[in-house]
Amino acid sequence: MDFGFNEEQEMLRNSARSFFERECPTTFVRKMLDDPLGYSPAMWRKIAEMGWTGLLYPEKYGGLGLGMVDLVVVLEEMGRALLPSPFLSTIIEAGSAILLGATEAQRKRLLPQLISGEKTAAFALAEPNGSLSADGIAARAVADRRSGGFVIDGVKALVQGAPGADLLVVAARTRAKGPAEKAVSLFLVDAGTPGVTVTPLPSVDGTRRVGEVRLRSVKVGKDALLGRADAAWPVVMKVLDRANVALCAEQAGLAQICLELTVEYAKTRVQFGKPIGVFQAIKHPCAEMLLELESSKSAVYYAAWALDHDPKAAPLAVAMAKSYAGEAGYRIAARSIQLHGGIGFTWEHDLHLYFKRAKTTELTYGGGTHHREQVARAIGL
Amino acid sequence: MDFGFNEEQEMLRNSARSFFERECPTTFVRKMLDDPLGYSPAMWRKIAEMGWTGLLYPEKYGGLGLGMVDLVVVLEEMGRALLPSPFLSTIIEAGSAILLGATEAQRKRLLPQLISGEKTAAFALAEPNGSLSADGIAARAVADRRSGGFVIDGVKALVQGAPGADLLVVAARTRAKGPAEKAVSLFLVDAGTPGVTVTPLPSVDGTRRVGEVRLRSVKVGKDALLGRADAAWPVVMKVLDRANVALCAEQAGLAQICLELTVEYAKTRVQFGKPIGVFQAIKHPCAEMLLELESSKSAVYYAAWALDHDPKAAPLAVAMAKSYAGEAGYRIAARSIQLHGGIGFTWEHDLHLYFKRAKTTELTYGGGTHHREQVARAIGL
Amino acid sequence: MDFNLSAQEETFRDQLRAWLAKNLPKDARRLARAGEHAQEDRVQFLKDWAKKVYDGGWAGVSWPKEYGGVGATLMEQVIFNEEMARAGAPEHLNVIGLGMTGPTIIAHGTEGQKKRYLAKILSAEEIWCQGFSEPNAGSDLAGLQCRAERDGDDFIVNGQKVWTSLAHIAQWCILLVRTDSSAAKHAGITYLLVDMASPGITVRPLVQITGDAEFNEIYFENVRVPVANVLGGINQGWHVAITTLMHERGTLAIAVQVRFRMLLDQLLAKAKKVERNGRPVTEDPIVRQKLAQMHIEVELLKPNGYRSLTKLLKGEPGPEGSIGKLFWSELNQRLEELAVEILGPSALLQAGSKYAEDDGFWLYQFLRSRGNTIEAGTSEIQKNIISERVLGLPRG
Amino acid sequence: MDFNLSAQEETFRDQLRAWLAKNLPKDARRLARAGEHAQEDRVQFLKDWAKKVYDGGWAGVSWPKEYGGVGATLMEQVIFNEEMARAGAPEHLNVIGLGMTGPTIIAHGTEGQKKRYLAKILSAEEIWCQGFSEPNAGSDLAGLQCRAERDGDDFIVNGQKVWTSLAHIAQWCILLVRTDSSAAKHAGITYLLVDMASPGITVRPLVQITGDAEFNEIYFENVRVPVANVLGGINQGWHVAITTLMHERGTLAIAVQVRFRMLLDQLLAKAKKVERNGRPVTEDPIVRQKLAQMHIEVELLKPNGYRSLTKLLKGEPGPEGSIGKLFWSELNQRLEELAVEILGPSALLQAGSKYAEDDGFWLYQFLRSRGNTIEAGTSEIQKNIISERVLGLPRG
Repeated sequence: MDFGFNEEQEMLRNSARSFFERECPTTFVRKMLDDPLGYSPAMWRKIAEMGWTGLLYPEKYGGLGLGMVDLVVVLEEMGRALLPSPFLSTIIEAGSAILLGATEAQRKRLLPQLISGEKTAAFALAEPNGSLSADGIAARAVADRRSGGFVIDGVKALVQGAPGADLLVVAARTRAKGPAEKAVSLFLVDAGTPGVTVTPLPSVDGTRRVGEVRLRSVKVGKDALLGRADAAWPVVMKVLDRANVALCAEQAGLAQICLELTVEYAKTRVQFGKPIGVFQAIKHPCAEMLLELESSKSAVYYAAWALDHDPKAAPLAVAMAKSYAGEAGYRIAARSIQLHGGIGFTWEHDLHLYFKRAKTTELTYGGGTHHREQVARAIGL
Repeated sequence: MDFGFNEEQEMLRNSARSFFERECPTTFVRKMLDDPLGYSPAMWRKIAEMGWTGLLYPEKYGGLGLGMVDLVVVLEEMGRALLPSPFLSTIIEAGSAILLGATEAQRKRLLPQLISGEKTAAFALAEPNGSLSADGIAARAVADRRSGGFVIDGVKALVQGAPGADLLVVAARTRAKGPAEKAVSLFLVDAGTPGVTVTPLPSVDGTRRVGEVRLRSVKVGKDALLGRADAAWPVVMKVLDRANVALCAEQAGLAQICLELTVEYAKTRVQFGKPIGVFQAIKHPCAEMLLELESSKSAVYYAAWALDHDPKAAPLAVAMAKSYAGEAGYRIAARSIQLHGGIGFTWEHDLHLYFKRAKTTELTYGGGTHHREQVARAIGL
Repeated sequence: MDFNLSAQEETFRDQLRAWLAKNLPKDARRLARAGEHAQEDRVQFLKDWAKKVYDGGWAGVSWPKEYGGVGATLMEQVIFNEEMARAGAPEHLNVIGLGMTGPTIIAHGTEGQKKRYLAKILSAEEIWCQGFSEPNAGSDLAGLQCRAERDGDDFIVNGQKVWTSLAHIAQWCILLVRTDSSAAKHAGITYLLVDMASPGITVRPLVQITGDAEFNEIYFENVRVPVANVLGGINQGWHVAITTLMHERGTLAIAVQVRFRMLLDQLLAKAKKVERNGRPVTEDPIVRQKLAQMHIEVELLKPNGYRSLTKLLKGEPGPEGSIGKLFWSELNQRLEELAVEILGPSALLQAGSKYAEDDGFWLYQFLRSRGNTIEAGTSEIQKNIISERVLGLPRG
Repeated sequence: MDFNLSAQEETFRDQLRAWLAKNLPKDARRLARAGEHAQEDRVQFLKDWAKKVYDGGWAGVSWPKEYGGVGATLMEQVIFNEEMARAGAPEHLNVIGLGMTGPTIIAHGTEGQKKRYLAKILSAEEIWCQGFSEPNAGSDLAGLQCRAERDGDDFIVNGQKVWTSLAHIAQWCILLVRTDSSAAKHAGITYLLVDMASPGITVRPLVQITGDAEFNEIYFENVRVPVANVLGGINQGWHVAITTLMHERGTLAIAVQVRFRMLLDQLLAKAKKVERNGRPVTEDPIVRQKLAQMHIEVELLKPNGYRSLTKLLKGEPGPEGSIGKLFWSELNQRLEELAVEILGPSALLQAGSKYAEDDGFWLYQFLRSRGNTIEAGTSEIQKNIISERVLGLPRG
């Protein structure tokens, strides 16, 4: 047994930390808030050059062939830096869908494009009803006898990274009858295909953009079907597991910097003739925040390890991590504002950026209640 | 509008406070823990002489004709004193059942006996299934054609004040079909009737005794039927409302003394060269306890007032009070132990007595979750 | 104990309701909302409305008649606040004048000051702002450094204040300054009434987490304030300021309950329309528990407030107001968090975005509520006050 | 990062399991439970069991071989603790000797002391108790007043200690005394190894909320302790005591997770049999949420403990142990409260009462758990330690 990161992983953390400190200070993040795309394509290319986009992917697709545990290290730093980027949508979601569900030919064609930063992608799953179950997929794809391809109709809402994405991986029902879990397929749809409309949905967290994707009689070819027909739901579940672990890892990194900023402020801010850090009203919440932060990390590391090494245990581990770290990260960000007092409530101070991203992360792909119910099921209740 | 107690009520509080300080110090309460009956009949007579047993009852039955708001004042003091007595079972429960459900002849016969302290009584409602709804009543009473009376069979568990009670008010199904709410009757059963067995159930709270009541082919006369047949459930609900308000009022009094003891201890206990009350780790919980205590009182006073003056609003007000004050009182008692440190965890210190009664009160006649669901229904959810 | 209105109180309420039915503009809620339209139009609307209330004879319910008030009971003042909130009437623009300056002048002002300032507060002719907090004197308010030096019949003020709402539209400011730096911290403070048109005052808006600029920083550079504008005596300012703070936490907090009641009703109505997994979210036992708990706490604000009011009726508001402030500010955060939880991720979409819930209303409330436990004394400070001044625990 | 056992660790575990299958008495759990039968029989059983473990070569897994230990890794020590708990093996009777005295002697003892005491701790030939807390030195441990005066080659000890578990059966006591009252609070303390058979020692049991007497008070009246029994140097006791406390909060806490896992499994199994309103209570979404949350937190204890263990593997246990202590003690209170909530009022019936749940087991756990956040350093003290010694916030 070994519960620490190895030397390579520590080096990875150091290089990510210094890269983002240099390339992505909060002044840069704030600039991106007003950017129509929401991130810098130039920086995205640099990130790809660092190799992080390919960490998770086999070498034959241009990746490094490492695992989620390694990636968690980088993701924590991305959360800490509030990085605006298509990493979640392109690399974690769309990329994983392709890796886990596509044919070898599709993988060979598409993964190198995503890993190299040449193309960005989004995973168009959830719909306006907000459901995360297969029943919730109302979009449908009908086989087009003439072309041998498909015609897709539907609306996807709150799609991560949709604005500006080149490629959309779209979930749609391909069988009208039978259990929904055996009736969903994934399709590769170029964002420029006629009938596809992407509308940005401005959200409180400006560091990660979401959008609506409308598909109106969108005609795609036979090769747009990702992997086998009707068999995509298990792939979707695995993609969501990865996305949730990625979100939690970012959340842990974000929570860590919130706590660090708070401790630092408490050491220097003087009231009543003393640094406020001497007061138990400040001290004790900080101790509780550390407890929750450390527990969040434990949950995330175990979930990432399970994704790599114990697939059967993974869904439960992910549900545990998301419910715990999702909520804890939000609480830590909220308490950081409280402990900063008035200054923490200003636009000028960075805390509100962490706070807004933390709440968004908590609710993305299921909040605490949803995931605790998954835990209850998994433990046989 | 007026949100304070009037002068008479303040006098009532003062006289109750000094009576219990004199007659019921915790040394006396501890003695009663080892007493087989659990309370002192001599003191019970004194309480009756003070008039408190009759506060709630019309003068024609030997009472004072006052209301729940007046009684709350005395109940808070009883909780503060951890009074071991049959007040809840005899006066609040059985007495109210008779007042609200019996025929005038029954009232005239029985209420003076209870109010004077001559007889004690218990309200045998709940059964081993723990249900608080009419469906949960499995005990049944069958009309006995020969005698014109009834034969009762059933088991009642956790009956307040059953050990030692002279009279039992027993809820039983009198119709096999139809909605349970229209099939329950109450019966007046002498505890000495053949077939009745009362077994004490020693509980963590030794200051209020509960017992099991078994009825095996218990034959009672026609006049044992309390009021009208099949019509008792609405009476039961009202009795429970009164019982819950009484429990909450006691809980508020109990919580108040816990907070007072804690504040007093914090002023005198010295650690690190200072009274521990200077530390925010002590101060801030005390402030939160006060907030919860004051809110508990608000909830209890309003519920008591509603029982007296606004019967339609009463069930919601009672559910609010029980869920809030029940839980808050327990939390306050638990935090008092924590803030006392080691000494608060000893048998020698009185805090554990409050703690045990507070938890018992919280769970008696429905805990917080049960009553919040009643609130949800009452507000149209 | 009587939770019903007395006959006199009922008459008062009915007359007010009748007046409101006739005089409250139909689109008041929209016109009063921040961000909806030009700031100046909104301010003008609120000024006009305040004037209308004054002319109608409803301003300053519990203030003495001789200074323009109604001269009614404090209980009627509370009924007034409740009814105004319930009717959806806009908050009085002069919230600081009404809730803080006025009561403090009534308690500590000279006859001349009462005559000069009180009526114009009620008519909203003169809007007030509050210059108490400083960048380095937040929770430690008495540590303030903004200083005033005597120069003949004037004080000359230099320094900075922060978190002053309404400063950009106010004519007057209640200002705490240090007039004796050699004295103990609490002993060298003076309470000034400052004309915001005085040369040397600069107001800079302060944008907060919501993106709005509700608050301001004020800079004072050699600002002359006549000694006659001292309220309650030179170097007596701390004692006077306590009156202001108690009123802020006590009287003002009472109207708050109605607003939360209305907000919760809005959430309950909204929740009934939300579906999750094809069923109304209000059928979910977990959501039911949480909404029921909210209902309980929102309802308890009322008897809680009333019960401390009973003490208020006997004189000055005391430190008990801190209990109410602590309760409602923490409660509002939980309420807004629950709204976001029930509505789901779409509650995080901004006003103007497709799928945004009630056009970002809940998002705004959620963000704004984070300030509640900081402004007007943080929760930590309230707990200090409650434990020291109500419970009598020793100071650190 | 690898949450699986290595090959060596697996071998160690399998060998231990095989040994336990052969050697653990079938009725160990019953025999070890307090209150079930005569105190002496229980102690004898636990002594015999400890001796059996020692003779089997399993005692002191991570202790050096030359002092009677196994000389294995700390990780194997953890596996040992886990497996013993999982098998339902009784806790080692010499819990203080093993968890506190031993590691402290290994860190600070002379060679002679190591040879004299360590093996007999492992074999449970000599049981230890801990004399740290005093009536007026609880959270403020360094404020202790029990004093020792030098008299030739002895110290003469006078004073009182409290909360000493096992004092009534212990042969030895680790005792903190004040040897220099003129020195600063932390500087005048000495750490003594005291023979409990010394004349002048009186032990008085201390009954707690559960009705059991787990703890004792000890009175010292002119008790002679040889200077040779000083551990770590005269007036160096505070530094030595820190080692003991860190071990108490660090190493000991790791075994705790398995016990909570087993307790939660017991609750889950029990809950499945409970009906409310005619339906299994585990179908209630509210109960499901709460049980799931418990599962999560109990599971997190493990990687949390392991991750601080990673630091432990690199040397002495640090203040991080306070995080684990804070977590499990608060968690256990919530767990027991949940058990009582799920089981309902019958959970409050005493052992022996009809309808009592599992014969009062949950009631006992519920009451006992209140002590968890007080003993071995209150939660408040743990938060001080975490904020000051882990996060580096300034002392008050």
